[in-house]
Amino acid sequence: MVGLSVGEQHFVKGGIAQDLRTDGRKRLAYRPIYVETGVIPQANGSARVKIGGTDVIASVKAEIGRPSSLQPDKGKVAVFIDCSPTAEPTFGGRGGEELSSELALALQRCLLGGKSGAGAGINLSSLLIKEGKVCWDLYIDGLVISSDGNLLDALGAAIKAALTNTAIPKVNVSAEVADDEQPEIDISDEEYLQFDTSSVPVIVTLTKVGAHYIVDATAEEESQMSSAVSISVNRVGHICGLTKRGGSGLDPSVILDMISVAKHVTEALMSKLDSEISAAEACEDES
Amino acid sequence: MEVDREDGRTPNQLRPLACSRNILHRPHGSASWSQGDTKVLAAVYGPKAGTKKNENAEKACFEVIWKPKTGQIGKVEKEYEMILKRTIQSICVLTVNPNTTTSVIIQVVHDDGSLLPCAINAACAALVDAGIPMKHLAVAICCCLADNGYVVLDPNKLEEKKMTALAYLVFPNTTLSVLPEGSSVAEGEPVEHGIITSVTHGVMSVDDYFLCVENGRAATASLSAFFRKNFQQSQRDSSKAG
Amino acid sequence: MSTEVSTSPTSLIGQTVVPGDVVLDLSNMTNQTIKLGSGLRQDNDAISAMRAGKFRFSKPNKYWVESSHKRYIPRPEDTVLGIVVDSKSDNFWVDIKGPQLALLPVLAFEGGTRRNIPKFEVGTLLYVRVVKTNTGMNPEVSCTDASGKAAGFGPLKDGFMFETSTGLSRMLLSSPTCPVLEALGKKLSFETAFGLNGRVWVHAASPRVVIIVANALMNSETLSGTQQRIMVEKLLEKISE
Amino acid sequence: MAAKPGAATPTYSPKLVGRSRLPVFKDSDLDWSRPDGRGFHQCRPALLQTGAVSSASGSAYAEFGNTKVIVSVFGPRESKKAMTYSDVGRLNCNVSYTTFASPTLGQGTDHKEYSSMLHKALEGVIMMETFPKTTVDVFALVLESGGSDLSVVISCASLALADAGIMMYDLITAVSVSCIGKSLMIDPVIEEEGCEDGSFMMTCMPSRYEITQLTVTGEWTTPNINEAMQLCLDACSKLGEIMRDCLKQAASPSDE
Amino acid sequence: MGLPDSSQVLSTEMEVDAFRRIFPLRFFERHLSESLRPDARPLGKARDTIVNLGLVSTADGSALAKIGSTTMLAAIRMEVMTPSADSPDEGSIALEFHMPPICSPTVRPGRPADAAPVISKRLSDTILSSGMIDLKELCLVSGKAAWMGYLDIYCLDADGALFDAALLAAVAAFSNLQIPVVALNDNGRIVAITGGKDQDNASIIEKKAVNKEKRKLTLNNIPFSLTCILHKNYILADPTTEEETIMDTLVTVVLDSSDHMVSFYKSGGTVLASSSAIKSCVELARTRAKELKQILGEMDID
Repeated sequence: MVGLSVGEQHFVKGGIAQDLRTDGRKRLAYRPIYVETGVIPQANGSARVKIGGTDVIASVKAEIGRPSSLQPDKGKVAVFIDCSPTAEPTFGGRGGEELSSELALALQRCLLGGKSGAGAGINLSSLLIKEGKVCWDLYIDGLVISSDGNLLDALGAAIKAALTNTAIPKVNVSAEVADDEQPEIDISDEEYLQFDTSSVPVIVTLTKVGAHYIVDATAEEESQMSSAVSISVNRVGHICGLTKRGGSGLDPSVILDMISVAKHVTEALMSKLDSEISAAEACEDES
Repeated sequence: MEVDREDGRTPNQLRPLACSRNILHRPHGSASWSQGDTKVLAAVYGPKAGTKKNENAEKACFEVIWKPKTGQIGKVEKEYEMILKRTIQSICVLTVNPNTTTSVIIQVVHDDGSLLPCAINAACAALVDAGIPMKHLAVAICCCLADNGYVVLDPNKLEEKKMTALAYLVFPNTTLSVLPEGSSVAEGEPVEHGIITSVTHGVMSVDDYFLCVENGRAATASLSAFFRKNFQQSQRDSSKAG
Repeated sequence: MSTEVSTSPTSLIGQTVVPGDVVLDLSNMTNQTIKLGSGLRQDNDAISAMRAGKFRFSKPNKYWVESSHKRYIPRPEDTVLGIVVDSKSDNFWVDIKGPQLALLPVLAFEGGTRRNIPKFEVGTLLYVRVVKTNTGMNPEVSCTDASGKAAGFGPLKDGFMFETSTGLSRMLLSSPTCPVLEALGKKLSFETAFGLNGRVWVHAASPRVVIIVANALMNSETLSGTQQRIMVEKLLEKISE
Repeated sequence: MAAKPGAATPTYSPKLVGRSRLPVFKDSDLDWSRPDGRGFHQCRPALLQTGAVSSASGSAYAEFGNTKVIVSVFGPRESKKAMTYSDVGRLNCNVSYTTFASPTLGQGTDHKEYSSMLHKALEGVIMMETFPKTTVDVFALVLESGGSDLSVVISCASLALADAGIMMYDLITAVSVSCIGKSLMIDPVIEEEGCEDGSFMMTCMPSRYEITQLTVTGEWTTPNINEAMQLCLDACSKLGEIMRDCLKQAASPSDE
Repeated sequence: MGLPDSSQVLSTEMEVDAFRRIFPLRFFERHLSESLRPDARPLGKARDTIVNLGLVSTADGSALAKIGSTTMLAAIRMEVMTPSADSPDEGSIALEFHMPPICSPTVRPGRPADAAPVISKRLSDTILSSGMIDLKELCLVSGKAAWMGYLDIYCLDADGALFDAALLAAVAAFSNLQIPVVALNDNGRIVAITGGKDQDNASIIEKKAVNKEKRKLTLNNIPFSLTCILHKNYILADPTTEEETIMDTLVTVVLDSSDHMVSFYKSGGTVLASSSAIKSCVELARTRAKELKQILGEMDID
């Protein structure tokens, strides 16, 4: 992590208290966001998101699979995150594993919704090809290339962009077969289906430093945090997921306050992301 | 004889024994031991410095690794490892080399019944070969109880399957002693008649168990003599020159 | 030699014993002081063997079990060949084939002071004397004799080292000179060092001689005196052809 | 000997697992009741007991309806050799399930996700600086899973820590709420969890009135969140009282 | 061991707890010479034993056995399998003994205890060879379907005599076992008949129920076990963990209800078992078996 001297620590904290952070931002201002889609041609969809010094790539790969016996009417989605040693030398070997699984878990919570499927960013039923027999398995891989704080928000945005970029081939299933046989499938290489990503939520992390909280914290600022709350909000303003990090406790009213601030921030962030993504998509189409 | 054995042995007759020591170059001690077609190789490394966690560092520790003829090790092998380890620990002098670990590796070459006793005998020979300080030797024998109540020693695999019950018994070897006869007696019987290890399979009456113990004990004399002869031979080989 | 197992022999001296055999009964020898060597342990009045080997007695009062092993258990005053495996500010760590590494204090050299600490690379072969073997501690070795003189101890340069059993090295060190050495010594000129831990070092002007000597020594373990002489003669004949 | 075919033979349970789900609750029928007959805002009766495992430094057993959990605390004891020096203590958590914990789950396994969540819930409340260089191990075994497993494990763990005499700022209590349709139900059972639209789990320090952990999944409106939080806070403080009583009871016989 | 004299001198002025830690063996031998153990038991007496049945609602049969502090939870789940060709009308039992990290300070997560697979093997050997269960009773449709009983035993608290407690829990779990009523459906699979709730199903299946009478297993020759410690000439029944670590010679005798020997297990240990010691152990086990039989009998009232 970032090693700061006592003087620097005071400077960071003091700046936040006065609503002027070290890089000149206000407490609730984001760093510039840069989105690029289609960065990995082999994947069904991919995107790269840079927020300041944080740089992540997300890719979506779709494979034909079998629905689980517990949920025969749904496809499956798995999220994996890899923290590359290029971001932080300590991520080498097994060092990044803990952070990776923590991020993957938080993203899974935000994207997949409740057990019944309510609030899911990805409609699992739309991944079904034939009940109990064939479905799409979606593998979402996130890669952290460079880390300067706020990884969860960046990954969330990258996955949203990658899903928008995703095209899944159309599949035709042969007619009825016996109960215990696998039907034949025919994957079309011309027709593609696009995902409806309007319901994919965006994630906002509010980091508490001193008595105030900030969005889009840099690594320096994160090192001074007492706790952080990540909230994912969808287009209609419903909360789809929430996780808290950091050991210290928070007063219930503070959390409620954070939630309402987060909702406010996401509105701006959502439209910003939307325009960035469509610009990136357009850019890719041209090239 | 009342019991007919497939290979024409009498009930108390063991299969031919064979043992050769110092057969492997790398280990500090090694031996191969066979009883009929059952054959086991044992290798000893150590003592090496240090003990594992959870082990008593004030004593010498042993670890046993069982390599089956084929396949992976399962629960049976784990149980054998534990029995061998505890048996070895009870016959070795643990206070001479404190805070050391000695590894015993058992490789099954062929299993035709009485595998565990065979492995214990092989391990014992290998430990002697490595010069590990021991209180005494251990001789192991398998006793089988046939349907008609007779006890059969050192069964092969076929006999093991047919038996109602069997007992693997380990005794101390018959030793030479300059002490006057009868001086090492505890509660009316010589100390060396005590059982080091006993593992049984199948249901039998308590009296039948004692019958097994008695028959098994009788066989230890010939096994002990075989051990002694084997050591004398190799001793002759190596120390003639001196 | 191949005495039948009888339950109560009168004396086992010179015989092969196996672990557990009771070799001495102290209750019969109350007014004697005896010294017990390796392979024996005391259990009240009974002295029993804990290794297999030949039970030996040497006048006036030493008893031990003679056996040959690949592993060495250090005993004070043994001379052994060690290999340096690490060097620290106060000690060298030396492998002497025992359960633990041995410590060689950097001052344990003739006239050793803080100013003239020798430098040994890892892998250096040393001829050393075992000083202390306390249980629970690493054994300590020294490059001086009891009076503090070098007396031939120290690093062995050049030459060839090979590992044998403790029995063979004891045989080679025995007096009168072992027949195989005698026979070789008549025809060839070479230098040797035997460690009781089963390591043997041979040095000669030409590698040829080193190889001949090393082979002859390794072959001699299981041979009688006469056999050894014949073996050496045959070997030398073959080489000179 | 009677050699068994072993576990290699494939087997199946005659009980139909997949289809025995609860009928989905409609918003319209308001008169349906919860599987165990509780009110929506009523917790299951909690049975708590300390000192369940004699060989541990501290332990506790918790039974909330069908959810049965044992937590053992070992230490503070020597850290693993590979660990470097640290002037604060370490906390090591592990949650595992028995093979028969739930009717659906095949085999008992370590639950990595719960292990790390238990760790996060506890680390803020333990005074780590009181046991430098050493580790406190908190191991939980879910004997039977009957819903709200993680919150029961967390509450039980804090009780076990108190039983072990590990210094803490406060007890930790954890409560979950499920959202099905428009209704919120506290302390859900496993059937309710299976068809919930959203889940909400909160751990808090009842005396300090602070939230240490909060996880929300599914879709929630702000008023729902407010309500759930209030429900949890109330339940937490009640649970805190029960835990306090349990500890007092355990301590009182020794005073006499 | 090596310092009997110093311990003697020190013991007069040392606190009992300190003496117990520093000279554990002396501490115990002092007790043994008075024929008493530190927990106030006579040498041959086992600790208080409690058995509770049917605690796990997700299992078909379960039991909790407690011997002193040693606690075992056993649960059986019944599943259906196709029997092997050489025994078409026999079911099967798969037994697993677990030592989760909660039970003892020596077990760490990720590294299973060495003792667990060994006890597991001994338990399944004992139960299968004792003939307590007739595997033929587990048959449903000859050659087609039979029960596979998954018996899992969890050690919740390890304080010595693990095998005894585990065996007791296993036996009690079998006595608690309620085999579900099942029927053969059209696809050749066995399905459970779930009470009266599913009305539409029940009427069809009523006539086809395969195992109406076979809801419980008949248990003959129930095995009971007692572990003893041999130390010098003393025999201590039902040892605690502390006693097991200080004195290392353990003997486990398993007798069945008709007084036959199912197992005599001793692996190593410094003390050799003489014939008289074996006889005493068997005698102690006999008394213990009667005690346990009574405890189990009280349970079986339902």
